[in-house]
Order: sequence, then C-alpha cells, then structure tokens
Amino acid sequence: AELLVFAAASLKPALEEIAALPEARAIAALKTSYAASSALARQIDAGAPADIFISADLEWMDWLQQRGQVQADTRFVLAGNELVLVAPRDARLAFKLAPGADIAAALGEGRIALAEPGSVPAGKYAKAAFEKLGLWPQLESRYIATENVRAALALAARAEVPLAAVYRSDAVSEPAVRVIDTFPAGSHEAIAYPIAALRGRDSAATKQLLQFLRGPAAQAVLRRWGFSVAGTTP
Amino acid sequence: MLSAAEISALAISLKVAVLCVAIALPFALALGLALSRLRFPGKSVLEALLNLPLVLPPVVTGYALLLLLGRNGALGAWLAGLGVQFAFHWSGAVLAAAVMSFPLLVISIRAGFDGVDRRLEAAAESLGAGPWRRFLSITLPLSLRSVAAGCVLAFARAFGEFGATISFVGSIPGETRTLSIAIWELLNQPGGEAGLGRLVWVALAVGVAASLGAALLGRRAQARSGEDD
Amino acid sequence: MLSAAEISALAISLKVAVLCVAIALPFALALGLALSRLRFPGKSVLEALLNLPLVLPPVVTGYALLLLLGRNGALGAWLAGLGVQFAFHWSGAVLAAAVMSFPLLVISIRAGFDGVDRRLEAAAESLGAGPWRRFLSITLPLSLRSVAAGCVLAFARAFGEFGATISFVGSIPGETRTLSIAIWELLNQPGGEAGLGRLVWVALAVGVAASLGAALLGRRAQARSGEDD
Amino acid sequence: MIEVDIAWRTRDFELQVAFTSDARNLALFGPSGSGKTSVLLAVAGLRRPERGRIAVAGQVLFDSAARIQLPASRRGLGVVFQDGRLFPHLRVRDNLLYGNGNAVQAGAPVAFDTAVELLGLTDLLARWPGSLSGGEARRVAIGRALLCRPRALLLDEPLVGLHREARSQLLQYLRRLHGEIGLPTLLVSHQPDEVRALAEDVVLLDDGRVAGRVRAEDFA
Amino acid sequence: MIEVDIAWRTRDFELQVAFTSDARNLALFGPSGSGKTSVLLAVAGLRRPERGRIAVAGQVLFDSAARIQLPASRRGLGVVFQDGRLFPHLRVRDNLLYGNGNAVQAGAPVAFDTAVELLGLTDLLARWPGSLSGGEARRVAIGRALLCRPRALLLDEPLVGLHREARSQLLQYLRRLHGEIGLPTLLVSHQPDEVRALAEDVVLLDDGRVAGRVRAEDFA
Ligand SMILES: Nc1ncnc2c1ncn2[C@@H]1O[C@H](COP(=O)(O)OP(=O)(O)OP(=O)(O)O)[C@@H](O)[C@H]1O
Ligand SMILES: Nc1ncnc2c1ncn2[C@@H]1O[C@H](COP(=O)(O)OP(=O)(O)OP(=O)(O)O)[C@@H](O)[C@H]1O
Ligand code: MOO
Ligand SMILES: [Mg+2]
Ligand SMILES: [Mg+2]
Repeated sequence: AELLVFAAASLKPALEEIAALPEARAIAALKTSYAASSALARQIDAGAPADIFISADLEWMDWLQQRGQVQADTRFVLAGNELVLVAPRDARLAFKLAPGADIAAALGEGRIALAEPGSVPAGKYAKAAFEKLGLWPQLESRYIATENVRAALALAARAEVPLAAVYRSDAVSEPAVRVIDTFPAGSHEAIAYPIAALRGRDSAATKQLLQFLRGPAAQAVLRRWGFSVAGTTP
Repeated sequence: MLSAAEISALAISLKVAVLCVAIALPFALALGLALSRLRFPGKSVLEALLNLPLVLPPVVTGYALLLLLGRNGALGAWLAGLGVQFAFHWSGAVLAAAVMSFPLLVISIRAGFDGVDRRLEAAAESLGAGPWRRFLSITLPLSLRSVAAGCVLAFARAFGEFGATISFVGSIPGETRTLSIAIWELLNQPGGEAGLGRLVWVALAVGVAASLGAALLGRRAQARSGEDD
Repeated sequence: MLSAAEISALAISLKVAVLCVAIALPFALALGLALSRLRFPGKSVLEALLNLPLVLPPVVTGYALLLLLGRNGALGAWLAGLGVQFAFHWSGAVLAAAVMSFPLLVISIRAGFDGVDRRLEAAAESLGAGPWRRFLSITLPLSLRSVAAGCVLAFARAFGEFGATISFVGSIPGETRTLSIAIWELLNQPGGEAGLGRLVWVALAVGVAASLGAALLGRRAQARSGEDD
Repeated sequence: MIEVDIAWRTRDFELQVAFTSDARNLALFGPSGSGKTSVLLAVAGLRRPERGRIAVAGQVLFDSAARIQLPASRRGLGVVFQDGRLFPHLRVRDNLLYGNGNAVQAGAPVAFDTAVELLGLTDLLARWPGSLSGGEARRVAIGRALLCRPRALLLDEPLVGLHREARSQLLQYLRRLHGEIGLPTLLVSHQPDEVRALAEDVVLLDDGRVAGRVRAEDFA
Repeated sequence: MIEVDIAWRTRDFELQVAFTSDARNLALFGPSGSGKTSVLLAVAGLRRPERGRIAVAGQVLFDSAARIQLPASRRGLGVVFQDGRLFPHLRVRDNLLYGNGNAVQAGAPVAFDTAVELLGLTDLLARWPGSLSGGEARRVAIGRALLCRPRALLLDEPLVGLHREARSQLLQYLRRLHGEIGLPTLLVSHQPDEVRALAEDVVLLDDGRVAGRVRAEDFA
C-alpha cells in the first residue's frame, strides 16, 4: 500500500527516519508532503487525497475536525515539544525566564526572533508564554517575526539576534545555538502534534501505521529528534 | 552527485517550467496581440487582473487556485466530473506556475507587438498575406526579442515558483515536489545547508541555460539587421 | 475600512515598491544598455546571475541576502561599520524587493533598447548630441514602452514580494511588515479568510493603478506615431 | 479601368477626390502633400476612406454605401511603397518571394529570374535589407511588387534614387510589361518623363482635390 | 577643402576611395551601390573606415595612422540622410531644433523662421513625423540639417521625392547659402541639374572606387 501523509514541516527529519524503518515500510510506502500546518489543513479541506494529517498545533486539527474532514476516533497526540529560549552559542548572555524579568536588558540593542506570533504555532505559544510571564510589553516592539520557527532558529544561529524562541526539537539539532532556558510548563498550552486519519481514509494500513507511530520504535526516533513523548488525550 | 529524490525534483521542475511556457505561450501571444492591437471595453480591468498574481503574495494565489479548482472548488468539482483534476497533481503545478508567470509573458510580448512597425504589416497585406500569415511571418518574427525575453522570464519564474505551488498542490514526492520545494525543505531542516549549496548550483545552471537560449534567439534576430556602425 | 495595522502594512508596501523601482531603475537602465550595446567577457554569466533570483525560491534568495548582508554577514559586518544596516530594517525590504524584481526590469529594458533603430541614434550624433543626450533624448524615449512595462512588472513584483522579504528582514510591525506579510498571516489563521478578501481588494487596486500608469505612459508613446491605418 | 470617389478628413487635412479613367495606365501628379499617396493607399485597401467608392478594372474594391471593403490581401495589387517597407528580417530573396507564397513559381506572369536579372539583384539575393544601399533597396521593392502576381500595379515614386541607366532600363521594362501582359498601373511620380513613359492619362491633385486632367502626351 | 583616402571591406563589398578637392562644393556621382553613401557616412563620422584619412576644411576628422577619430557629434556637419531618419517621437518643430539644443537661437547662420517658411513647414510644426507625406518628411530632414549650425553640409540625395516647384526653390536657396554664408557641401545626387547647381567639382564612383573626375560645368 502507499499512504500519503500531510505533515507539519518541522516534523520532516524525524518522519523521514521513521518512514525508512523496516517496520514502517512493511506497512506501507509513505509519501509525505511537508508544509505549514495551515496550508496542509486548507488543502485537505479542499479535497486533497491525503490519508493522514499531522498538525503542528491543535487549532488546525480542530478546524479540520469541525469541518468533518477528520476520522475523529483515530485522532491522538503523536508527540509533544517544549519551547525554549536560545542564544547564539558564543554569546555571553545569562537570562532566566521568570515573571517580570528584564528581558529588554538581555536583548540590549538586539531583537528577539519569534515565529510569526499571530499565526505560526511556535510563535503563538511564545507570545502566550511571554504574556503570561508579563514580558510581552517589553517585547511588543522588539520582536522579529519569521515565516516559521526554523527561520527564527537560523537568526539566532547566525547571531543576527541575541535571542530566539524555538522548539527544543529545533534547538537540539543546531550546534550554533545554546539553550539558555526552557519556558516554564504552564506558561503556555501544552505543545502537541495531533495526528489523525482523514475522513474515509481509515483503511487497515492507515490504522496499522497510526498504531506503529504510537509504538516504541517510532517514539524513540521522535525523542531522538527532541520531541517529547506522545500523549493520548486531545 | 544528486540523489534520486533530487533528480526527481529537478525533473518535475523542468517538466513544469517547460510545459508552463509551452502551454501559456499561445494564450499569451493571443492576449498580447489583443492588448496591443484592439480597443475593447474592460481592457484596463483585464490588464489589472493580469497583474494580480504579481501583486499578491504567491501563497494567496495558490490558495485562490485551491478554492477554485480544488475537488470541492466551484470549477474543480465540475472539472472533476469531466475527469480533469489539477489539485495535488503535477498538472496543477503547471497551472500554478502558468498563473504566476503569465503576466511576465504577456507584458513582454505586448511590448514587443507594440514596437512592430505597422507599415510592414500593411505591406505584407498588400502582398496577399491574410491575418494569420501576417502574424506568423511579420509580427511575430519582428518581436522575437521581446517574445524570447518573456519566455526566459516566464520559464525562470515557473522553475523557481514556490509559494503558489506549495499552497495549491502541496509537496508530494515524485508528483508535485519541485526543486524549489526541495530547496525550501532543506532550508528548514537541521543541517540542510550542506545539501542546499548543491541544489542552488543546479538552479543556477538552469538559469544559465535559459538565458543562453534567449541570447541565441536574440542573436538570430540581431544578425538580420546590418545597420550602420 | 482598513485597520491601523493594515494601513501601516499598505504604506510600507507602497514605500518599498516605489523606492525599489526608483532605486533599481538607474542601475537597470545602465545594465540594460550595457547588455544591449556592449560585448564584454563574462556577459553570459552576468545574464545568468541576473536570472538567479527568478529560478530560486524567494526564501532562499532572502536567506542568501541574510548570509551576505546580515549583521554578521560578509558584507553586512563591513557595512555596519559604515553605519549602514539592511537586516531587519525597512531598507532591507527595499533591497530584497529590488533583487527579486531586478531581472524583470533589466530584461524588459534590454529588449526595448535592442529594438531601438540605431540609425536614429547615429542621426542624433550627427546633430551634435553626445552619448548622454543621445541616450536621454532618443534611446530612452524610443524604448519607453518597454521601460514602462518593466517598471510595472517590477513594481507589482516588489509590492507582492513575500518570501525574500520575510527571510531577510522578518516581519516587524511598522517597520518591515508589508501588506503581503499581513495577507500571509491572515491565511495562516483559521478563519482568517474573512479579513483576507478586503486586503486582496487593496492589492488589486494597487495592481490596477500600476497598470493604468503604464498604459498612460504607453499611450503617450503611441500618440506619437500617426501611421497608415 | 479605374473609378475613385473618396473622401476623408483629419484634423490636419481634408481629402475629397473623385475621378474615373478609361486609361489602362494612370498617373497621379501634384505637389508634396497633395494626397497622391493617400489615394494610392486607399486603392490598395490600406487606408479606409470615410465614404466613397473605388473600382478597378470593373471590380468594386470599396463602397461605403454598399458596405463593401475588400481586404487589401485579396485585391491582388502590387504596391511599391514610397517608403520602401522591405521586411528587415527576411533576406532579399525572401522579400522578393513573399507575395508569391515564399517560393519561385513556374508560369508566373513575371518570371523570378528575369526580374532579378533585370533589376540587378542577382548578387544581392542572400543579403539582409539593412545592408542595402538606397537604390538597391528600391529595386528590391519594385521586384517584390512585380513578383506577387499582381492584377495591377500601384507605384508610389518607384524610380526615385535610381541612377540614370538603371532608371531608363526599368522604365523600358515596365513599358514592356504594359505591352506584354497588359498590367494596369497607377503611378505617382514627380518626374514628367516617367509619367509620359508609363501612363496615358494624368490626374492632377492639389491640396486634397482634383485640380485637373491631362493626357500624358501633352504633359511637360 | 576635402581630402578623403579611406578603405574597408565587408564580405559583400570592398571600398577603396581616395580623392582630394579644392572645391568648396563637391558632388559624388555614381550608380546604385557604388559607395556614395558609404563615403558620406565616413565623412560624417558614422561609419568608421578600416584605415585611411579624412580631412575637411583643413581639419583632420579621421586618421587611422595617427589614431584620430573625431566623434560625429563634434564634427559640426549637417547631414541629410538618404533614408530620412526623422525622430518619430519628436514633433516636426523639435526635430528641426534638435541640432540646435532644442531651442530657437538668435543669430544662427540659418534663421529658424526663414528656413521653416522656405521649406513650407509652417503648418507642419506641430505634427508628428509619422503623419507626414514623403516630400514633407524630406523637407523636414533638410531643415533639421540646416538648423544645426553646421560648418558644412552632407546631402545624400536631398531633393528626391520633391515636386518640381519645391525642388527648384530649394535648389536656389541652397545656392544662396553657398554664396551668403559659404557653407561647404558634399552632395550625393543622381540628378545632373542638382549636381551642376550645387557643386563645382564631381567625383565619379563605381563599385567602391573612384572612376573619374569631372568639373561640374562639364557635367551632362
Ligand atoms: N496619418 C496621417 N495623419 C494626419 N495627416 C496625414 C497622415 N498621413 C498623411 N497626412 C497628410 O495628408 C496629406 C496628404 O499626404 P500624402 O502622403 O497623400 O501626400 P502626397 O501627395 O503623397 O505627398 P508627397 O509627394 O510628399 O509624398 C499631407 O498633408 C499629409 O501631411
Ligand atoms: N552594412 C552593410 N553591410 C554590408 N554591405 C553594405 C552595408 N552597407 C552598404 N553595403 C554595401 O556597400 C555598397 C555601397 O553602398 P552605398 O550605400 O555606399 O551605395 P550608394 O552609392 O549610396 O548607392 P545608392 O545610390 O543606391 O544609395 C553596396 O553594395 C551596399 O550593398
Ligand atoms: O511546523 Mo510550524 O507550522 O513552522 O510551527
Ligand atoms: Mg506621397
Ligand atoms: Mg546611397
């Protein structure tokens, strides 16, 4: 069988590795289309022939589900992630995320790079967390919004900015940055990558694959790429 | 040198760009001629619509195509009834590329037609040439430089198209995953910069080939006039 | 009708597109003239380089600009020493737009210059016009249609630029957040389609204005030849 | 043979010309700007009068009242334009053959080889028009009109810029065509000797009107 | 007054022309394609010979040995081109004034108003060249060359396509210019009467070479 998976772009390295695992290949040949979750969700809504959707946040999965495009009983959270603050590796910068911390001082003349906080998942989490910590007013005129979270990471890696908010999964694979702090759990909603079979696509192979992705082999790969373990609920 | 996946992406990009120009060219010639030679109501609106894919961010154009031509789209549902499907098919990538590069093609061609000496067309008419022969033997060859310039622009634009393609037909390996999408994926991937350089060189080579092709056409056009100095 | 943020985005886009064309135009004219009139070693390479921003996905071009002109980029560090900074500044958006639309400008202009009757330039020379006056009074006006076509293409492309801009200068509200970026943001949000329509209309209006401007220039050029039929 | 009754006005110029002639070969004569080329282009079908009627050899080419407007491409007239109008992107040979469907055709009223030799174009067939001298270009323009199998010729100052020998040779040749294949001709010329040699009847134009008629023999 | 010794060859044509003349006014005469326009353009500085030397009125304009090549724009020669070359994007008035820095200048050797009236261009000043008749365009071309404050005139078949009255009037005027302001002239013409009226000395060209010399009075 051949299965078409629509997946948020940040999952690419991990999913490629999983797809190459013999167990996965035994279930189906995986074809994967990577793009922003928003683009993928809209394509599915417009009738894209995908079998499985993996979103970078709950919002777009919910959106599709409300439109009846998702086989709700197959939905689960494939992986989680953490949001971290990174700085260029060689920067001598010490900063701890805490309510009322002086992040403006840490930035100095520079700016903080975020995935676009109005629409890109990583940016939305970061903005929510900064608001919760009361730091957003300091940052409102000091951030650079990027097209996706990888672009924010790249800015820190190239020392174009002193700070960036990115996923841990991104930070671990980039030697040019240093994680200086993790956003406190509870400063933002849990970061979840929900997965589901799409309407009318819950074939045996699809179900088998979903099962496999839940399983230890796939989860181990995800962990190696910096994602946290699958939840079950949302 | 290139992996199988990269070769596939390059092949898709070349196929898309070549077909895009080949398919769009007749329409662009017809429209360019109409814009250059006719006055008709709604002409300015048509010209503005033509520019629309340029003034909008490409992903919006792709989204508009998706709304219109997706399986559930107004036109898409109807076309699906006829067995024609663009969305998530490589032909959709051709369509997206054609929409994005169409303005480049039409505007160049139109400027070329505008520059043709109408007195030569009249002379051809007096020699018995009907509209069709006049166009093929006089108007078109005399604006070959502009047509060639338009084709290079359109080819390069189609080859490099990313935003409209990925929003309309996604990135399906072997089907719609073009070189541009492959490059973008590398850029968004840990450690991808290494492979990036290689693919950028490939794109550069394609750009060189395209401009050499145009230069050749242009030189043929130039050889024909033995002017003063 | 438009929110303050939308008006700001529109104003930035207009500023960027106008400045982009205004700044790129002299360079494009010079380069177009050189490509049309001179033979020099490395000409084909130059032409190919020119096409590069077309054949690459825009985000890659933006990333390349960042590598080159970012604060820590090869050129950027040096420029920063001179107090010039592009990255994360609206002037960087102008630069990104200029790089992306430069090929459109140069290729159109070059086709126009190629089409000018050299015998008229010779006549002007015999009447005492030096190279400068010849260019301004003969070559340029006689290729006005192509120059105008190039300017419309470049303006529209600059106005619609998204990928290179957001990768090079990011989206800083009030500084580099252009209308294209604002539109893209809406499209990224569930339910954002509602606001989308309005901004697309704004972009359409800008497209209309641009093509009307070109049509006016073109008509002025046309009025001048009272040919046979 | 020819019947013209046409009128138009532009901001700068008003033309109102009516004449008929039974002569096979007619000349238009008059000062610069009097409307000679305008009339010739109207007959050729390349400038459309506001109203009127044009008939040549019994065939109505234009009639505003009857809404007849035969396209120029179907009038079968060989035109030598005052401004040359060689196709710059075609070699001399292809310019010459353009009106003949791009190929030498056997049994054409004017044989390709004869015309080429007579016009002195043998060595120029592979040249681009941009490299021709003024007189060479004019001879190609004449050849192109002769070789399009015309039913009649419209010649707008055809021999201008030609040297005396070439000119008198061509005059003789055109006369011979008149005799041999009876090709009717409408000639515009400023040279009395050309008019005498190539026309029987002369219409004098001035400022867009017919100013008189002369028989060619009486023409000084 | 003029000294020409130039040569070049192209694939199709070889030119090797040498002559000197003390006459103020010189004519080139010869069949189509003999090289008249080529020589004239070389003198104007618009076609560069492979080697040789050109001097007019004592000033060296071109000397391949001494690497002198005065740009055409600084030769101060008023050229009437065989192929017209009016600027299509400039009105007649602006065409006429182009060589004069775009403005009517007082005290110019040829007064604007005089030239315009004499050439019959008064009503045409606001017209675009594309709307002119053949003879009208030619008169504008003559005017443009006269009004550029030339130190000498290069006329390539200047009176072609003009009607007899206009032609004889212009011939007289050009003669008067010779007398009044002593404007040296290099004339190319196929018309013996023009040559006699406007030149004292004639160089005969044939196939790219000098074929002979005649005094203008003896010219038939
Ligand atoms: N396209 C045009 N627009 C306006 N006026 C025109 C146009 N074409 C010709 N005319 C004018 O119409 C008149 C007649 O022109 P036409 O070319 O018929 O003259 P002609 O008799 O052939 O003169 P010539 O001997 O100089 O060639 C002239 O005054 C000319 O300026
Ligand atoms: N650019 C060119 N390339 C090749 N041959 C040329 C070029 N220009 C002119 N010639 C050739 O050079 C020769 C001389 O041309 P030129 O124009 O000087 O002749 P001319 O004496 O002025 O003739 P005419 O009286 O017909 O105008 C001709 O055979 C012509 O075909
Ligand atoms: O994978 Mo995302 O949509 O860049 O957070
Ligand atoms: Mg005329
Ligand atoms: Mg000549």
